[in-house]
Amino acid sequence: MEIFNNILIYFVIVPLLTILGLAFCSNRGIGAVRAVAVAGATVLMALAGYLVYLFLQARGAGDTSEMILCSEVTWYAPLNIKLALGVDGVSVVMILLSAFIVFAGVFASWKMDPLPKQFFLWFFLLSTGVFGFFISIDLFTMFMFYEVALIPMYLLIGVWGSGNKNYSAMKLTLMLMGGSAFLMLGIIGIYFHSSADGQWTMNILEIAKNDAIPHSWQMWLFPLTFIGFGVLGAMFPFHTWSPDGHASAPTAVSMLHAGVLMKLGGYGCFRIAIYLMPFAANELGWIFLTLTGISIVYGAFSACVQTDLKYINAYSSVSHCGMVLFAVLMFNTTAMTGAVLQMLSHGLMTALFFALIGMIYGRTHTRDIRDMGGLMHIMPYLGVGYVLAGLASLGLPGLSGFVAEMTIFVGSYMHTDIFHRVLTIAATCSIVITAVYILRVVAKLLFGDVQNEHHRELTDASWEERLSTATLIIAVAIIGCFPNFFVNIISDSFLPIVGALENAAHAAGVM
Amino acid sequence: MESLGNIIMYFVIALAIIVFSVLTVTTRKILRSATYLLFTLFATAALYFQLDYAFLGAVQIAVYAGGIVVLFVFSILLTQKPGEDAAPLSSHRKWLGIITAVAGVAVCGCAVFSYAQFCGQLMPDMAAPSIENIGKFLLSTDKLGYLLPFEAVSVLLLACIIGGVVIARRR
Amino acid sequence: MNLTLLMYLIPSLIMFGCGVYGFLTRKNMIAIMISLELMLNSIDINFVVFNRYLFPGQMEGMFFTLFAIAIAAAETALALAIIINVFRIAKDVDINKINKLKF
Amino acid sequence: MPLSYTIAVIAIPLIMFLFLGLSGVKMGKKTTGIIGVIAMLITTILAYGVALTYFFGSSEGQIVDGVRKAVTVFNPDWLTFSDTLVVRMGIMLDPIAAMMLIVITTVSLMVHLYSLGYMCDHHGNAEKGFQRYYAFLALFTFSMLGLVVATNLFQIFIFFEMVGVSSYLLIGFYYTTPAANHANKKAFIVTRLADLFFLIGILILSFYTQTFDFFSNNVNGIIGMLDDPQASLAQAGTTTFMGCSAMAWALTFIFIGGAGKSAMYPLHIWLPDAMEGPTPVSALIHAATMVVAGVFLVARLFPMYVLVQGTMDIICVVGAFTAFYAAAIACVQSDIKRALAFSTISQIAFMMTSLAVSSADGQLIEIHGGYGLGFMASMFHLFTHAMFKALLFLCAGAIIHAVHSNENDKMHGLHKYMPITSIAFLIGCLAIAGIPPFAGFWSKDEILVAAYEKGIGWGIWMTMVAGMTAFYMFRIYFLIFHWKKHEVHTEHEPADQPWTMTLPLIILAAISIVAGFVPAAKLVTWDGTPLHTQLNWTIAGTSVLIACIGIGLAYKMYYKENDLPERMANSCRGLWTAAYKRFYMDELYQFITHKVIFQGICKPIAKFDRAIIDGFFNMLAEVTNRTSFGIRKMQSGSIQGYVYFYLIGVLLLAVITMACVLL
Repeated sequence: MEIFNNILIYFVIVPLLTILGLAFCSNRGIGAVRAVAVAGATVLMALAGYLVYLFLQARGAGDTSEMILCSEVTWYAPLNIKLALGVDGVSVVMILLSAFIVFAGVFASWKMDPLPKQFFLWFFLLSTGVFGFFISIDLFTMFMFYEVALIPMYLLIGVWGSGNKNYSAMKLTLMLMGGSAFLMLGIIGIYFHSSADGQWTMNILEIAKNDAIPHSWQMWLFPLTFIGFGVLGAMFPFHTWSPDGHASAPTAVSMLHAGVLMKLGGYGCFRIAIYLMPFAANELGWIFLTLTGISIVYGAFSACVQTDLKYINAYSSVSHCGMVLFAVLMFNTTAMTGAVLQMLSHGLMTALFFALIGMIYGRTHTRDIRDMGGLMHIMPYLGVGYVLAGLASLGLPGLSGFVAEMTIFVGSYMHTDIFHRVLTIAATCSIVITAVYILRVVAKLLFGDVQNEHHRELTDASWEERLSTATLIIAVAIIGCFPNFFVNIISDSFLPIVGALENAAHAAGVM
Repeated sequence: MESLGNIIMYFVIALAIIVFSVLTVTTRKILRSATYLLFTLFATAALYFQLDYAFLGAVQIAVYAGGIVVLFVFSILLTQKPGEDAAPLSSHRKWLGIITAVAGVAVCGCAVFSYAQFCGQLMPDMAAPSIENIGKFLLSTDKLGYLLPFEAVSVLLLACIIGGVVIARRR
Repeated sequence: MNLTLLMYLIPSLIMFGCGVYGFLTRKNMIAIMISLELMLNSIDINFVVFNRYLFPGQMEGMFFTLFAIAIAAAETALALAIIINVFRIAKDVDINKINKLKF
Repeated sequence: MPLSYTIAVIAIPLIMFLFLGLSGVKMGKKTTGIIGVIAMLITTILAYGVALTYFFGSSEGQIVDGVRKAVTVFNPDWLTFSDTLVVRMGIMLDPIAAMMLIVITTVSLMVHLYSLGYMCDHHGNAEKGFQRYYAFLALFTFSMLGLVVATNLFQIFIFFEMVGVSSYLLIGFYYTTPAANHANKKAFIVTRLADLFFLIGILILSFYTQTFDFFSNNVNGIIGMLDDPQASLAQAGTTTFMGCSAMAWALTFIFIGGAGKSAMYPLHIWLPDAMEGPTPVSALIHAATMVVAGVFLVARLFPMYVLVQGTMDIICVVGAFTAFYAAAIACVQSDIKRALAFSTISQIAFMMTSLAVSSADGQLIEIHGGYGLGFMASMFHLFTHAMFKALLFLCAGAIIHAVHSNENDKMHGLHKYMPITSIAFLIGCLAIAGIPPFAGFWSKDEILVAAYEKGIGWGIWMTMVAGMTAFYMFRIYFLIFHWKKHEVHTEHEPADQPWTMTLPLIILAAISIVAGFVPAAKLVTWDGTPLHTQLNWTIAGTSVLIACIGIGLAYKMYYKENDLPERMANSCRGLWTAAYKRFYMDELYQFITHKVIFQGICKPIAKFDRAIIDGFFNMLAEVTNRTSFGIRKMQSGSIQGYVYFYLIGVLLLAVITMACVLL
């Protein structure tokens, strides 16, 4: 088949093959399971790297088409559903991010117990969904992969989680499913207005080109899709699954979920909600902008008083992911580029955070910062990693957080409307609050005296933990030090979207 | 103007239907209930005869009175210890039943009486359908032929036989 | 005095009401089946009566009743088989006590 | 030496940071220290070479029409925001950058060397974390150098953050002690708050200018734009928001950013606490270099500030007040490092004020036939102050290392035991007090001249603060080295420290003596035009006189043990306590952060989140659950129950139908 000549399809095939391989592993020994999982993750990483190379080559060769590596296979002809693949710069970096996190996640769950084989099986199914989502440009396929990514979550948290895991798993799944219910309505609505001549299509590019969704319908479909993805992007007030879900999830799942799955929300928001319904986006953007503005400050304030490490991080994610959606709603290339950078940055550093928290928790068996202290003494490697993650989170130049936040702030402030600019200034306040809660944790957890004498005997990170965290730290530093490499990949991808928005605004102005 | 015999006959049948129906559902002995049902069915058969549907009346007696009631009696004897009465009904259950039934009857009666004009029409004359005709219709495939339902019922009965055997079989 | 359509409908109506009452109030499953038979029977009467009064030359109502009787017989036989089977397992035919599969 | 060597000046510390940070643990402690010192020495030599080349060389178009121009050595793009807004990471040399190169590398080298001795115990064993210490020192040096050579506002912001983090890491070097733990947090958060304003200022400014660069090759930079009336900056001057022009807002915000780093009132509270770090760090970061970043920032944007007189007035008032306020507190502190910290605040405020008094009515004031004397004086003071304040701190470090305490009452009478330190400290005190011919005299005199030109009130005020400076410095000096006979508290007698620590003292003392003769007026001016200064003996004489009065008073009160200080303190106990408690600013902040923000905002928000938002979703689930359980009863499995529902439904339908048909 022709589609197998497209490298993109292998992002779905490789995880599936890994699952197949895992299925043949023996239930007893963990060695084979690890080998297969590492092999799968490494191949994905290599593929992602190759994809970046291909992308740069295509762009370098003057290929300015919106999506590259496009190919499609008809899946269900009566409804014109296709397995349509294609990537632009944003998808490429998101795939790269996912590959990194899957790689780090495999090592972070090296000693997974019980049922390691089943764990990795679901884990790779989750990654299948994530990769599938980023490579598709067909609404139906996207939605399908989105669901594929959601469902394993329930089992991963429910079986391998900790604490109040049944409640959390249920809550997370139900709220995200609620979001996808909105989303499905939105997608169906879009489908039935996808073309003026009745040749309905699910292909995003075609829908955008047709630009046939009536304005009155856009006003309904835009909120539906935006909220649908916004739930996953932890937009206030739909964020409450995030603290509980992350707190209960096992390490690698937290990593993948906060690192990648939440990014599906932001990605979907601009790729579907804004791109396809620019008119409504212009009209209704301010409502969601206010909500996301609240998310940013609200999440940061909430994080200040939490005592559970994972809760702190989850609320911090609310704040940071709020920033993603906030920037996306600013409708200019700079801010949107910032949003993608923030996705990358937040994905990596939250994954790093969760990995470290998992490793600390695995040693101390508590996540309450009041019961810990002076860990820097005992486990210097993890301590330094945590400080680095913290500094990345509060925006130290040279690490990824700074680049992303600054691009967002500068981009947002470039908006000509005074309301947007005032909101931007309000959002910038979060950088101080972020500093407060990050430093509070670092001071309490790592510095100071050892609170619990038993902790003195704990060991520092093992080699696979070092590998897992080092991968992420290096990635964070690379983005922080050489941002222009990523900016160049990303920013052109927003030209069609911003163009659509401007056309819509222009048309509305004319009418 | 009907013949007086017919009218008397009607009243006897109607009275029997009403009385035995009521008794069927009110008696506390289940076997008596079955017996009253049998009388009700006989009265119904009589009604069919009076309406000139002799064949139907015969089927009613044969199948219903002869078959079904016997089945009932058998199963009652199988499941019931002799001399055991049903417990008296709790009053709210009874009244609820009565109210619902009466309400149903009242609504239907209301409907019937509101079309009193229509319902007041007399019985037209009719030649009693001959057995030959019935047989022809039942086995014909023409317009108004009933072969297909007939065969469907045959299959149903077969299924019923098999089902009955399977269900009732002692495992 | 004439035998009008109405006069045939009234006994059938009352019979149906009795069936409803019985169906709703009895606890014995066989008694419930008996009530069911009453209701079926009253419907049969209606078919026949309407056929006789409105379409005297045709036989649809009669045939319908004929089939109804056949189906009723089949249904009763099957139901009774089930009841007996249930009785064998649960040692009871009280409909309120056969609730092992509830929830 | 080619100016492009500046790259090496910046790169070497960065490489040292990475090298020492990553592989330092594998090496011996002393080895890392020595490597660090050698690398810093090379950096210093290169920096001197570059700076001297810049100041005295004439190649590469440095001097145009007798004006020394800024030279952009290299300027690659680092982060592209949009077509016009690009953050570049470059190196630009102009007089103040070149001067800062010298200051930073000199002090840093001294501190590197000094730390070899200071970070060891009395047996010469290096402390735990020695490698980390040197790595952080290198990181800080890199960040600070990057800051001063920045080609654009955003680069300054980036390195502002970097120096903030280095400072955080170094203050918290003794991370197990709670005080250090609190102090670094506080320092970071307060400066971060200020940086927030800085960022907002940048956003506002760049919105109008569409560039971050100061001077740019193709388009006009922020500063280069000033000459061009058509430039969009002019729009920023006319666009008003709440009665002030956008440019005024932006510049005020940027000043607040600088004020946070430079510890201007009311954002000064972090600096005294920052003294919890190792003393050499205080000398490097919290006395000589990082804290003047704010002054540097204002100086960098000086041509813009001149245009906005309102902002200049704010800076002037804040600076003058802070100078006095910090001096007043410094007079009563008992902790030697805290006293020096307040002294630092006061001196930096001097620099700020000096910058701000350069202009009136949106025009630079003409003095001695030149413009911008205040600017020059400020930078000159920055230079001299860095030298003698580093000296003072390093002396304090030597003393602390000898007696193991920061408190005055553990010291007293050390002159006999530590003569070299004593003399070095005395030189530092004379320099800061402004006694000729020590360094402080020359720079402070220029500041006072500028202040008097702005207005007689400013001049008198600043002269008074200068007098206080002399008083509190000599108070410290006398209390430490004289007052009464030293009581030995530790197992050793205090003595002068090893050569690694003494040598920097001697070098810095020498610099403090001669630094005043550096021809700053010729070299460090706001537009590169040399200034012609002459000593105004009226003002200089007055200030020396006042300083001498201050010294005399201190001598009277603190040279020999007596009860005069006690009596004076008792006579105005309330004021004394208030000053000792730093006028309760810390308590105020404590109240605002803990009671208002933590208890008043964060806790309620967290509760709101759990109770209302999460509660709402849980309520949805709960209602669904309960409803399901409720209607489960209807699905009873009882046929008769179903029939009831069915019948009721049928009857209702029938009744409705009949009602419709019949009525």
